[in-house]
Amino acid sequence: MEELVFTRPRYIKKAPFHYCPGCGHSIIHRLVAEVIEELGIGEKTIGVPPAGCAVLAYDYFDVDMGEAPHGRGPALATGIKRILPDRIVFSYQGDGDIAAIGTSETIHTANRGENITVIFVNNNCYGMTGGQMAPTTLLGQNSTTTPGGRDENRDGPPIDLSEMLALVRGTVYIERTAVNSIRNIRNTKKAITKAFKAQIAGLGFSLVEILSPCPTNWKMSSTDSCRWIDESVMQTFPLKVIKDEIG
Amino acid sequence: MKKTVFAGFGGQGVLMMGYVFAVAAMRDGREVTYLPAYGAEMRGGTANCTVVVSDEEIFSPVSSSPDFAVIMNKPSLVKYEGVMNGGGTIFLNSNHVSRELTRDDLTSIRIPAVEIAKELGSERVVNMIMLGAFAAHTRMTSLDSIMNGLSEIVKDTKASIMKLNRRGLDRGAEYILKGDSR
Amino acid sequence: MDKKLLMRGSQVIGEAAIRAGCRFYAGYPITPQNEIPEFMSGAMADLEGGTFIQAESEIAAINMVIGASMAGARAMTSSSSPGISLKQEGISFLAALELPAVIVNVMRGGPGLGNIAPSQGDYFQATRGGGHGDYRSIVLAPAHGQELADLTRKAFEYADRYRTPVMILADGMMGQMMEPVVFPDPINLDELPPKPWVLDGAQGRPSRIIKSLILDTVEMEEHNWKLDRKYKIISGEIPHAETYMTEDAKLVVVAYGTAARIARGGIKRAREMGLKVGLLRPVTLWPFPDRAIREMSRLVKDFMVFEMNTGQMIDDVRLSLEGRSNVHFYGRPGGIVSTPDEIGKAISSLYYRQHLKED
Amino acid sequence: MKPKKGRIVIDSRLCKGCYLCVSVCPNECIGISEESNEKGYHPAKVIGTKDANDRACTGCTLCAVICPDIAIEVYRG
Repeated sequence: MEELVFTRPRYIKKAPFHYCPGCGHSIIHRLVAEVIEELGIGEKTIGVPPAGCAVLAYDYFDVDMGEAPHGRGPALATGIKRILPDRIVFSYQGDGDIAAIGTSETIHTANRGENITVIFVNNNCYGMTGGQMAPTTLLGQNSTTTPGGRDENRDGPPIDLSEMLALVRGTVYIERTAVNSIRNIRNTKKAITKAFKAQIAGLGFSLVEILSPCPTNWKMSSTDSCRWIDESVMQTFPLKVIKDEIG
Repeated sequence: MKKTVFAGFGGQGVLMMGYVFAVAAMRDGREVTYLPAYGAEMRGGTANCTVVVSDEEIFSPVSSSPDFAVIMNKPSLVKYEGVMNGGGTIFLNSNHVSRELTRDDLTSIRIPAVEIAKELGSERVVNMIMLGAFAAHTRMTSLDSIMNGLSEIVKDTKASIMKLNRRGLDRGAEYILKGDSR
Repeated sequence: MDKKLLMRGSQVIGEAAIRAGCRFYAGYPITPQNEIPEFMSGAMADLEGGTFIQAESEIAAINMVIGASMAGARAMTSSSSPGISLKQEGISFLAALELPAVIVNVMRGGPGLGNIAPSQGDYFQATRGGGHGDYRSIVLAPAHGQELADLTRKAFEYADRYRTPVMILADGMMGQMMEPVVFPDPINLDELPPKPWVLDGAQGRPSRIIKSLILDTVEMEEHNWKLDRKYKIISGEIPHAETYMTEDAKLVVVAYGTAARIARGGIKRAREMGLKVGLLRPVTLWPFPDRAIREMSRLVKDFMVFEMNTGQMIDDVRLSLEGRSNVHFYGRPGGIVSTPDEIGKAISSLYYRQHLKED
Repeated sequence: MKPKKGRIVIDSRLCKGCYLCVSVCPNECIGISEESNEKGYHPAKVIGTKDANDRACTGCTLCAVICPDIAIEVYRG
């Protein structure tokens, strides 16, 4: 008997993704949806999408979704979670959302130890607005606002937000992963599972930073983008468990 | 309608005096407003509040030209003497304010409240002594009403402290009624 | 009904909110409204299912309120002028997302950091939406302690009924002053109508989305028209103004909030001088009680707008009157609270200047 | 041990032609279609068959795991 071993997860709607070819967002969407399905929390999960390319995440996730203004996802998620503490609440945020405009909300939500999970998608650029510099753009990396490459003196260095958050007492689990290879995708799913489990157990703030390709704004092919994450992005943002107090 | 300013430095129980008086007057069935100084006005250790008591609707709770002032220290006298309503009365804590008024259209009533408080064994009742004198002179409310107001505000206070407050009020009132203050 | 209490305005708002079923408060300290978060921190701690958060910013606070509202709670935040400017993005989102919430603005002097004295400089910001986009907020303007309690109750009712943000516009004096107040009985949260739109997990129902991004121009237009239809309904149902001695008035003062209570004093003095003067006090600033003013213009040819600013509500008075009557202005914009005498003088001076005594 | 037998179905309407699947298939079973789909991409297509041993799909799911568009379903057995 032939068996269906891979198909669209239950909590991703049938709609085709609007993302560019080779974009990591939809891989990450799928992984989050798979974890929600496997943990059996689809009927009590509320997601908070960001501004940016993933603003339309509510068109794909088949769970309750509530839009947040740019950068305010953690604050909004705090409001939801405090009213409904037995539900599972995650915010989905890009690098600009979490590490530039929403830095304050992120740090303070983490510091309060809000029992939510943050999916932090780091693609080293502002995707939706057309490839401007992000707080995580690499030194020397071209963007539409760093002609000639990001310059440390002019633009500052890329910010290690996840490492910063690890210093905050309210965080229990922070890991940086990537979706540029089969192995990294599998590890990312494990990390997301761990982060949601931490929330289910009521332990506190969990976050998975995911290095994700943006072939369009990087002006590379999909396969080159995946390679570039290995060769360049990981030099600045190494994959690792940054904090694990789950035990 | 009568406006009263209570003024002094922080810790003298100035705001409490006004608050207790306002609650007492409200329970007497009068219209009242109580407006404390707030924010930057409260920096530098000064404290003041304005209580308006009336039989009619009160339009403004602000202390423009008060009829009465209960003054606990010298800077407060400087601040309020000039703005008093003509014919107004200033109650002075004479242990802290020694100088005479500069306006001759105002009446001053001097109460050695710190001295009296020491006789009672606690300087904490200085404000109650002043309030007792104020109430006895103005007759805007009774000492009983003030005690009721006080017990409404400070709910969990020990009976001994309430007794001390009552003695403070009584001594302040006595001081006025015996006519020692002129 | 409870007995009469002497209570600070800020705390009156807090207590009234709790009694109106508010179970979520987030805010950031700013004078002159710090007593609201202080009060709410204690009150929520005493309540089962009550949440208080001292947010890291005004921006975070309003977004926490958005989240709590999405999750179905009666939610409130409060601030003062500069902080309200920071909340405007969130208020625009509340309007667009059609979420109920109550926002308290205890106004202070401005622009910029300004001062903390009573002022009415945020009238435009409040009644014109204040944030980006084509929306309105309901704006209620209490003028005394009892009304702080009553209008706070109303604010939560309107917010739920119309699924829209409601602002309570008070000022430093309203916030700090103590006045007698009798609170209405607490509502029973279980008796509120269900909210069939909340995000509480898609159990046994299709998943829901609450969003304001509408890229399709036709849909965006329809959404804006839909909001507009709602605003028209609100404009028909809730405008409210109070009048005082207007029956035979030749001059009517238009003032709201603290300015209105002072104006009453001025009018009383003018009446004692034999001048036929009355007051029209808008209680809802948006929707503006334009009909009440327009109807008055049949008998009254002179209106004097008194505001604690350089002239903002006067625009709405003029729009309401559509040129039918003369509109005059008296204002104090720096936090100086006029005395009733001062207003009485301004009234009588205008009265004689317009030759109203001679008729 | 008998090699596993698998089969994939690529939904050419969903495919945007990033070809990550092509890059990860261990048995070179996936190629690029000559025809373009309605979006204008040349979708990935299955070029291996069960019969051709050198290009046998084992149902390993690697292509599906990396596909950003969930355009691939995998059957095994």
